[in-house]
Amino acid sequence: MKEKYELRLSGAGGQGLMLAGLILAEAAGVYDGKNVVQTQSYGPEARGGASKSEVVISEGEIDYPKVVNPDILLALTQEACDKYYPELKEGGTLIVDSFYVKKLPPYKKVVSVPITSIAEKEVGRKVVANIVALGVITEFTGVVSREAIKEAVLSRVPKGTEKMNEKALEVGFRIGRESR
Amino acid sequence: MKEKYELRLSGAGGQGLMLAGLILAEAAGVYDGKNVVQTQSYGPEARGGASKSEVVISEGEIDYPKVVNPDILLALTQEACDKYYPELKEGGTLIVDSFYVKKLPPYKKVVSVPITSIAEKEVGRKVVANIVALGVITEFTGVVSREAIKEAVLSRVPKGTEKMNEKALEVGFRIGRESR
Amino acid sequence: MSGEKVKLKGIEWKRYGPLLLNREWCKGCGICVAFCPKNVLKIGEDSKVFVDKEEDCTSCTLCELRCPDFAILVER
Amino acid sequence: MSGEKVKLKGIEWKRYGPLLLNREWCKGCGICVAFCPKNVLKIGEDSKVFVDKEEDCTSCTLCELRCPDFAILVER
Amino acid sequence: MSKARIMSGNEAVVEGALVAGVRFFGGYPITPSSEIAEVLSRLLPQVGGKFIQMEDELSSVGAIVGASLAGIKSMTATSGPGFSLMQENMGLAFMAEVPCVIVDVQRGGPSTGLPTKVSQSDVMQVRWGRHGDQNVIALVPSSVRESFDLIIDCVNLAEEYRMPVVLLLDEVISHMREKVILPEKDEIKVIERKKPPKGQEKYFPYEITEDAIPPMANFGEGYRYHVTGLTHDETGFPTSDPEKINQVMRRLYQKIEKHKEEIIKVEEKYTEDAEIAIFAYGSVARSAYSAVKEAREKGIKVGLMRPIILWPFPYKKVSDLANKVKRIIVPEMNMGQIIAEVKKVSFGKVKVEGVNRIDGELITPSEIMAKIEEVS
Amino acid sequence: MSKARIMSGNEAVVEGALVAGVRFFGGYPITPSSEIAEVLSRLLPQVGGKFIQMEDELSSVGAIVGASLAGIKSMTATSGPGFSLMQENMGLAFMAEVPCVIVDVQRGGPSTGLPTKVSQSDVMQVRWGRHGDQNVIALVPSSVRESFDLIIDCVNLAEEYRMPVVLLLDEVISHMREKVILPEKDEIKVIERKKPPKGQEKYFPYEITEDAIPPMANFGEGYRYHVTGLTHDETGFPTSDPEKINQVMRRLYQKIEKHKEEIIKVEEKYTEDAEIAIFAYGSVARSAYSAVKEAREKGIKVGLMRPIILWPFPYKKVSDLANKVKRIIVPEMNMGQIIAEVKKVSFGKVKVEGVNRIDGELITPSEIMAKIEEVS
Amino acid sequence: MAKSLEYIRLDKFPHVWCPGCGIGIVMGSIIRAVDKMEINKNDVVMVSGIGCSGRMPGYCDFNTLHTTHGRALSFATGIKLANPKFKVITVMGDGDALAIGGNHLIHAARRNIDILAIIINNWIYGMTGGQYSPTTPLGSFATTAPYGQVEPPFDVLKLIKGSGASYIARGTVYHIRELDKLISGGLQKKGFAVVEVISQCPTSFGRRNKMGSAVEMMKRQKEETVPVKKAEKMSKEELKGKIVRGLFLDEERDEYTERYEKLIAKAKEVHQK
Amino acid sequence: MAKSLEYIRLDKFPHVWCPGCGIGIVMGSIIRAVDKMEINKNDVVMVSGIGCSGRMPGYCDFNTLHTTHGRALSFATGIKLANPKFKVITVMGDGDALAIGGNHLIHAARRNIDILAIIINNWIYGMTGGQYSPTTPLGSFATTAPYGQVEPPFDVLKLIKGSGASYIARGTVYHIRELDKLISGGLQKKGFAVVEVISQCPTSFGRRNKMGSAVEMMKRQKEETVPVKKAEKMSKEELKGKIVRGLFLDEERDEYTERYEKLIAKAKEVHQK
Ligand SMILES: Cc1ncc(C[n+]2csc(CCOP(=O)(O)OP(=O)(O)O)c2C)c(N)n1
Ligand SMILES: Cc1ncc(C[n+]2csc(CCOP(=O)(O)OP(=O)(O)O)c2C)c(N)n1
Ligand code: SF4
Ligand code: SF4
Ligand code: SF4
Ligand code: SF4
Ligand code: SF4
Ligand code: SF4
Ligand SMILES: [Mg+2]
Ligand SMILES: [Mg+2]
Repeated sequence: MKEKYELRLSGAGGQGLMLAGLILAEAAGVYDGKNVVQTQSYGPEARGGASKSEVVISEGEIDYPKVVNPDILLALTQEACDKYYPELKEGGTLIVDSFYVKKLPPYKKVVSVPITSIAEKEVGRKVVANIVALGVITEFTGVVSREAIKEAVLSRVPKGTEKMNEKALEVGFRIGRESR
Repeated sequence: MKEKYELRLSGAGGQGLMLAGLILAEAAGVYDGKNVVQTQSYGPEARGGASKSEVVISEGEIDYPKVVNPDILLALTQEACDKYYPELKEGGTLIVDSFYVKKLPPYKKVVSVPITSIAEKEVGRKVVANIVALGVITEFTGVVSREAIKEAVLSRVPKGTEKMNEKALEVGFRIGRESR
Repeated sequence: MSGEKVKLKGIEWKRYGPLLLNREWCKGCGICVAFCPKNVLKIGEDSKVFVDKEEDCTSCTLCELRCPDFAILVER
Repeated sequence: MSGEKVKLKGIEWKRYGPLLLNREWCKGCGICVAFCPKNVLKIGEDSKVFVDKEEDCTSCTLCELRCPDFAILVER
Repeated sequence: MSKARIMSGNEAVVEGALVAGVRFFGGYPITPSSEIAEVLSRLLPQVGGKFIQMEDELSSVGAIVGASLAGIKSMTATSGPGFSLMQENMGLAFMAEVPCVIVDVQRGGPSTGLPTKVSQSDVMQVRWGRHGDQNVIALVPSSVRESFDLIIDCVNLAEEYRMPVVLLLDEVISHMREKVILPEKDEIKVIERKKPPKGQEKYFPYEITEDAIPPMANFGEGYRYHVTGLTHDETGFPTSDPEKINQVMRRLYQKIEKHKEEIIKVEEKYTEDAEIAIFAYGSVARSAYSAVKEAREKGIKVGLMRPIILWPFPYKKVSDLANKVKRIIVPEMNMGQIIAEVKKVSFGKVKVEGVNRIDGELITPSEIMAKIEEVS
Repeated sequence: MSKARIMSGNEAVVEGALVAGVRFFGGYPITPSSEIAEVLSRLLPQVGGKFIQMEDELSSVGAIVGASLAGIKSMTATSGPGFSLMQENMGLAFMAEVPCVIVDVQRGGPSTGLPTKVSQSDVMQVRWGRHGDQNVIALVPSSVRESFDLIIDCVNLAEEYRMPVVLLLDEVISHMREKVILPEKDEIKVIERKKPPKGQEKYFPYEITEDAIPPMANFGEGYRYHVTGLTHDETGFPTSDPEKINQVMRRLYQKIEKHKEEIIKVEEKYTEDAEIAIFAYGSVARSAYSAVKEAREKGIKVGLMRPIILWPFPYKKVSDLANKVKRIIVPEMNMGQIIAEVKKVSFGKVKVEGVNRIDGELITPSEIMAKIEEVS
Repeated sequence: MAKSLEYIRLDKFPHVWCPGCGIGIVMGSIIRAVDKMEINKNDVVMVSGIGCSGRMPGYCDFNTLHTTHGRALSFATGIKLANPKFKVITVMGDGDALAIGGNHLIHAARRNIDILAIIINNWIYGMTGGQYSPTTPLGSFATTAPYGQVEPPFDVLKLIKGSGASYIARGTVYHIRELDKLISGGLQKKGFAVVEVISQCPTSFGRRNKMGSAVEMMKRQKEETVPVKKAEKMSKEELKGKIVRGLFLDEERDEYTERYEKLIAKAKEVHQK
Repeated sequence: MAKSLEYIRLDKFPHVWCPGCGIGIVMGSIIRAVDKMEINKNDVVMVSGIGCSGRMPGYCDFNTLHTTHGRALSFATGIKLANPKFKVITVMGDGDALAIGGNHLIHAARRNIDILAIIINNWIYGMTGGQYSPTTPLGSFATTAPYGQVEPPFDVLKLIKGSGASYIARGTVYHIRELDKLISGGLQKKGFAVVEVISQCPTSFGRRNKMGSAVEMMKRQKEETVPVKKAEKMSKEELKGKIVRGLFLDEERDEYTERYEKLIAKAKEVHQK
């Protein structure tokens, strides 16, 4: 694994990207023992959903906390994909939810999976799309370990929803594997 | 006459010293055509009577506006006399209201006249003591002309009280002359 | 001529009987749907309003009055 | 023993029957004088309160209660 | 011909404001500024103007900004505690570029401090009292007559540069009565805000103009524009586009940077051959001038530089001065605020020393004289 | 052993405040500080502390000063607009010498500005935002962990010096989540206010002590003293005697002057042999450090000086730095505020240049790198 | 009724408010009131403070002013007094009007200055993400009331009644025709007029208090309010948990700027003498 | 009754107030109320803002705090909430409490926090020399109302009633025994208690309005007020120009710091789980 990974999770407010970013950070920082910084952007004042959450994972110190050119870009909406794709690092990985992202950029390293519809079909709830996405990222990129992401998910999701989220993660792992 | 005169009118709040200072300034500045600056001190915030009013009269420019060592000190109360007498310029003139100031400092150039009681007796109102005092100062020191002080008094006192104040001034002139 | 495009003040609307919809502005809150006395409106797959039973509309304007997004106009 | 000096809390007062005056504190507003039901008090030449008719005082304490300067105490 | 009058600094402010066209005052009383409000409450309605005593200082600035947007020249007056409360809405006036004048009559601080006594301890607050970056204009008179002149300048500058402008009085100048002869109306230049031509199709209230000062339409004149304290683009509508913000915000700053040299104003006395210079403002400049004259009589070559406009600060002029003289003395009635600005541009050139008082008393000529003798 | 946690700067402030003994929070929500209030509203009552959302920022400071006088360590948190409103009561806290902590999370200004974006444009306001002279203490963390450490320092300094102390966060640090391992409680030093011995006959709350910090009794402990924002003597009662005012006011100023060297704190990296120095604080220091490392890799001798305590300003250290290096670069997210302080003591020695952004975005390492390459 | 579009800054649409937020409904109602009175748009000034509701002026084609948090009425007072020809409307949130801005509200009411003040009461600080406001009901949850609110809320209309004002009303966005009448009445009133509008904030209040969607929240407005006429006939018991809506006060009182015009006349007279 | 002296900082006497000023009379009444309740002086905190009335704490031998103009109640709120054992009394002028400080007053009332708030209403800004205040009667003169006041005054008690509070009363310094009862009742009340005291300011108000001496002004207090009981039986006509005095409200409501203690108990419970 590289010394440093920069990830950007993007989409619309309400898709749970902030939580996903936090879980990813926790997985890398607390459970995998790496250094990690997570940032996000906000709308006017604090209200409304942020549109992106960024995570930098590194073996060494992390100074500048923001992501300029992500190694991994997750785009859950077409708008996010169009907006952020140009900033993807050369050779970086683009992961899109094909349920929302219909127009793919002309790029080789795209992982296009119908994350939201899979979440709905296989787990029964659209809202766990963010967790499915975490599974995909983990499995496909290896930025965090499977154990770490699982622990992080379980410790952050609301009590009573652990089962469902674990399932979502597993589904994500599977698709991630399949898309490799 | 000297080039520059510094006067301090002191006493208690309510004795009309602010008005007296203003009239003196107007007499010297507007009617006698000299340069003049008038300052005063206030109690806590603006309320209540100030305890001193200072006037600097000069043929030339007046820079520093305050009075450090007055040429002429008017003291209408014992407290004011005790407090300010030590600052009197050498050779300066101390004018006290003997109605209130019983303990005189050991000093030659003291003009001690019962200003307040004369005001009451001869003009019929204690409140014009300040105008009587102006008369005394004018006549005794010549810092302003008689005509100037008269015009200034008449233009500043409330309508309807001109007669009374003119009389007070005249009384002041007389005592001033007598004390010379 | 359901769904006919109409320009109003430079903005594009679609006409359904007395109703004009601006689906660009609609945020799919469902208020118009819930409080239409005649159940004329529905929320579509894309989470935006559409006119389901144009013919039932009485032009009461309640949907216009309550739409927070100015996305419905009712012609009378 | 009218006018006898009394020390209370280190402050000097003068006693007139039931009344204790602190003329240092009195500002001569005349409130006590005006509202004493028995006309016991007066304002002196020096514009401060004095006890004029000590014997008429009923110790009603109204003067103490209304003096803004805490310059009168009434002993009961 | 105008005749001589005896007038206080506060009264002179009132007279000047009226001449400059101020027709709205919203304020909250506070010593030592209250006379400004009091006299205006009497005089404004006589000329059809409006006076309102607001519920506090925050709303006072709100009211004058509102009045100004409605097209009426407006002002308020306060002292330290009130000035502290005005900072937030002053920031809005900067951001929204609304002309208005704030008079701060300085008294002893911090906090309630010394309400009836003099100080000069708000001079840095004027510059930095608000969150966010702003470039400010503040004028500081040394006499009653100058209070009259400078309030007119304040109103003019506010209108010209579309921004709040501060008149920094101190208690001595505000309460001192001096003989003055005021100029006739026709001798006085009054500036009106630059307006967009009528009937333009589009009006951009925050346009990037050559001079960095966009024309300003008044409310009700037909251009129905939007005013906000949020970062906005040239149309006035909120934006969070970094590029646009950068443009508009830098223009806001440039407004003064660009015109600095025209704005800055200092008075110099005996500086040509001076070996010691005194840098003094407000009432202290009077004591300083007195000391200078005394020193000259004693043969000591002392000069005085007196900023009439304190902000933007005359760095260039002070720097030139520092090249000429051997010492600079900065007497001020605070713990040493402006001295730091003087030092900024005289560092390494000359020694700069302060004479400071914070006890509510005006620095005397002899205190300054003592310092002169000490260093000469 | 404490374990690693992922935590935001705002959360770290909360954790640190609780460890330092803060048991009272009075505040008014404002982005980007609101999480501090939100988390404290949950955690304070769990440890018997009190949280109150006041009606505005003016009363927030009022409430925490009151609570502190009652003997409870207290704090508030806000951002620019709220901070502007806090100035007057902050002045009272200075004057009355009441310990308390104010967290200002900086966002884009002026006015409402850019509520959710970063800036560093309140750094001069902290120093000069109030009327009257005051000497201030302000701390400026660069990481989540440091936010934890410095809020504790703030509380300690407030108690030690009997004054309000400001923690200056910026939006990036406040919202950024980082991995931290917090120290154990017994590793943390917590300072309590110095109290007068019990049963003293007389207690002078504003005594002129050797260290310039008089002991402070809490209300209710038997010394029934008077607290006022008016100038007062050592007993605490108002005075307008110039001599007494002078004594007490100068002591107030000396409190920090005297202890400056103990208070000041900077971090230096690679400055020993540096030819170019970067002076940066807060989140920008992170970008700067990144640029320094990159430059070093390219063989350019660059070093970083990072003030941890911004006020009192480390003039001496900067002056020493200016003697060593050839250039100083001051990147900051404002129009150039702290650069002026750096220039004050490096004038004539080295050229000092800024890298400035005011568009709500964090300055990037490459922007700083570009400047380094430009000047090297 | 395409007429509303004439009052909207179309290029700013769609607006920033969340799906289902009631603020847009209030905006429609205000626009219809202006339209009904046939006031020239150039003579209308709309002023707001900071908050979600504070964004309304940006969308309305009047002279518009978005001020600082809580201070809308002080700017409005300056505008109205400086030029009484303006029809001035202020739009404020509950936090804006009643927390930080409470003082300006009671003073504007006291002065009885001719301003229409709309208070959009969504029981919460919407913009900043859901902290409690001075109207948040006892026991409700907010980000700063994680154990349920313990501060009693204001009864807004009582507060205003205690301060002055000529016209006081309360409506809901659900009762939209009634709201139109109340707002239009307030706009026509010469004097200080307050209309409190109960509006849903599904994002910052509804969600945390498990109130369901915007639609559910509007249904509550229907169920939990009673018209003032009906309320008069109800017992205290019956009124428990109910909010009374309708017109509470409509009085003729001297208006402030008119009084001030008289003062000017007097001053000019004195001056001429 | 030399007992009052035990509560006074004797070395600060004579005080700064003008001859005949009513503030000193109010101070006496407060002291008697404290004495009557036998509260330990160490447990009393007296807080004021800025104004003539704001000088009172300097003369009282309690824990005393002289804050900024208008903000007394916010400091008092911090003190009381931080340590509810304190008996907190705030003393404010009409400008202090109702102009600049109006917001804190209505919010303290809303919270119903256990503080006794004394508002010394002399109809004017005394300290700053006589500018009008939000209680200055219509038509009265003030330095900033040279043509007579045109802003209607607050009815202080209505305003407070509209905000909350448990105890509301109005007295005058003339009716001193009644005032003692009202203040003592307020001090005993658990909850927010307001006593408005009508007091003369001969210097800044009386003189300008040709009301004569302090004595004359106190006579007016007698003539121009009616007790609340009597007022109930009077017609509107008869009440014109009269001020009603007495006890207006005395209610049992949950007090704020007590509610907060319950919140703490709940939070601790949650925490332990
Ligand atoms: C001086 C100041 N303090 C705090 C804020 C932060 N702030 C912005 S909006 C707001 C409250 C919003 O609530 P409300 O007024 O009810 O409006 P809503 O968003 O609910 O419509 C707050 C506290 C600010 N902008 N300015
Ligand atoms: C922020 C601020 N604004 C204004 C003042 C000036 N000021 C001091 S006291 C006062 C009003 C006094 O009136 P009131 O509150 O009625 O008290 P009174 O003197 O009549 O007892 C004012 C305006 C101040 N000290 N601080
Ligand atoms: S009410 Fe408006 S925004 Fe909501 S669903 Fe209907 S049309 Fe769309
Ligand atoms: S106009 Fe009335 S009936 Fe027609 S769709 Fe709208 S609400 Fe339904
Ligand atoms: S009431 Fe008090 S101050 Fe007034 S005259 Fe009587 S004793 Fe003196
Ligand atoms: S106690 Fe009563 S009777 Fe005696 S002097 Fe006083 S007021 Fe008069
Ligand atoms: S946060 Fe609430 S009030 Fe704000 S726009 Fe969203 S729903 Fe409306
Ligand atoms: S000015 Fe008025 S309120 Fe102030 S002390 Fe004098 S009489 Fe009392
Ligand atoms: Mg709200
Ligand atoms: Mg008063």
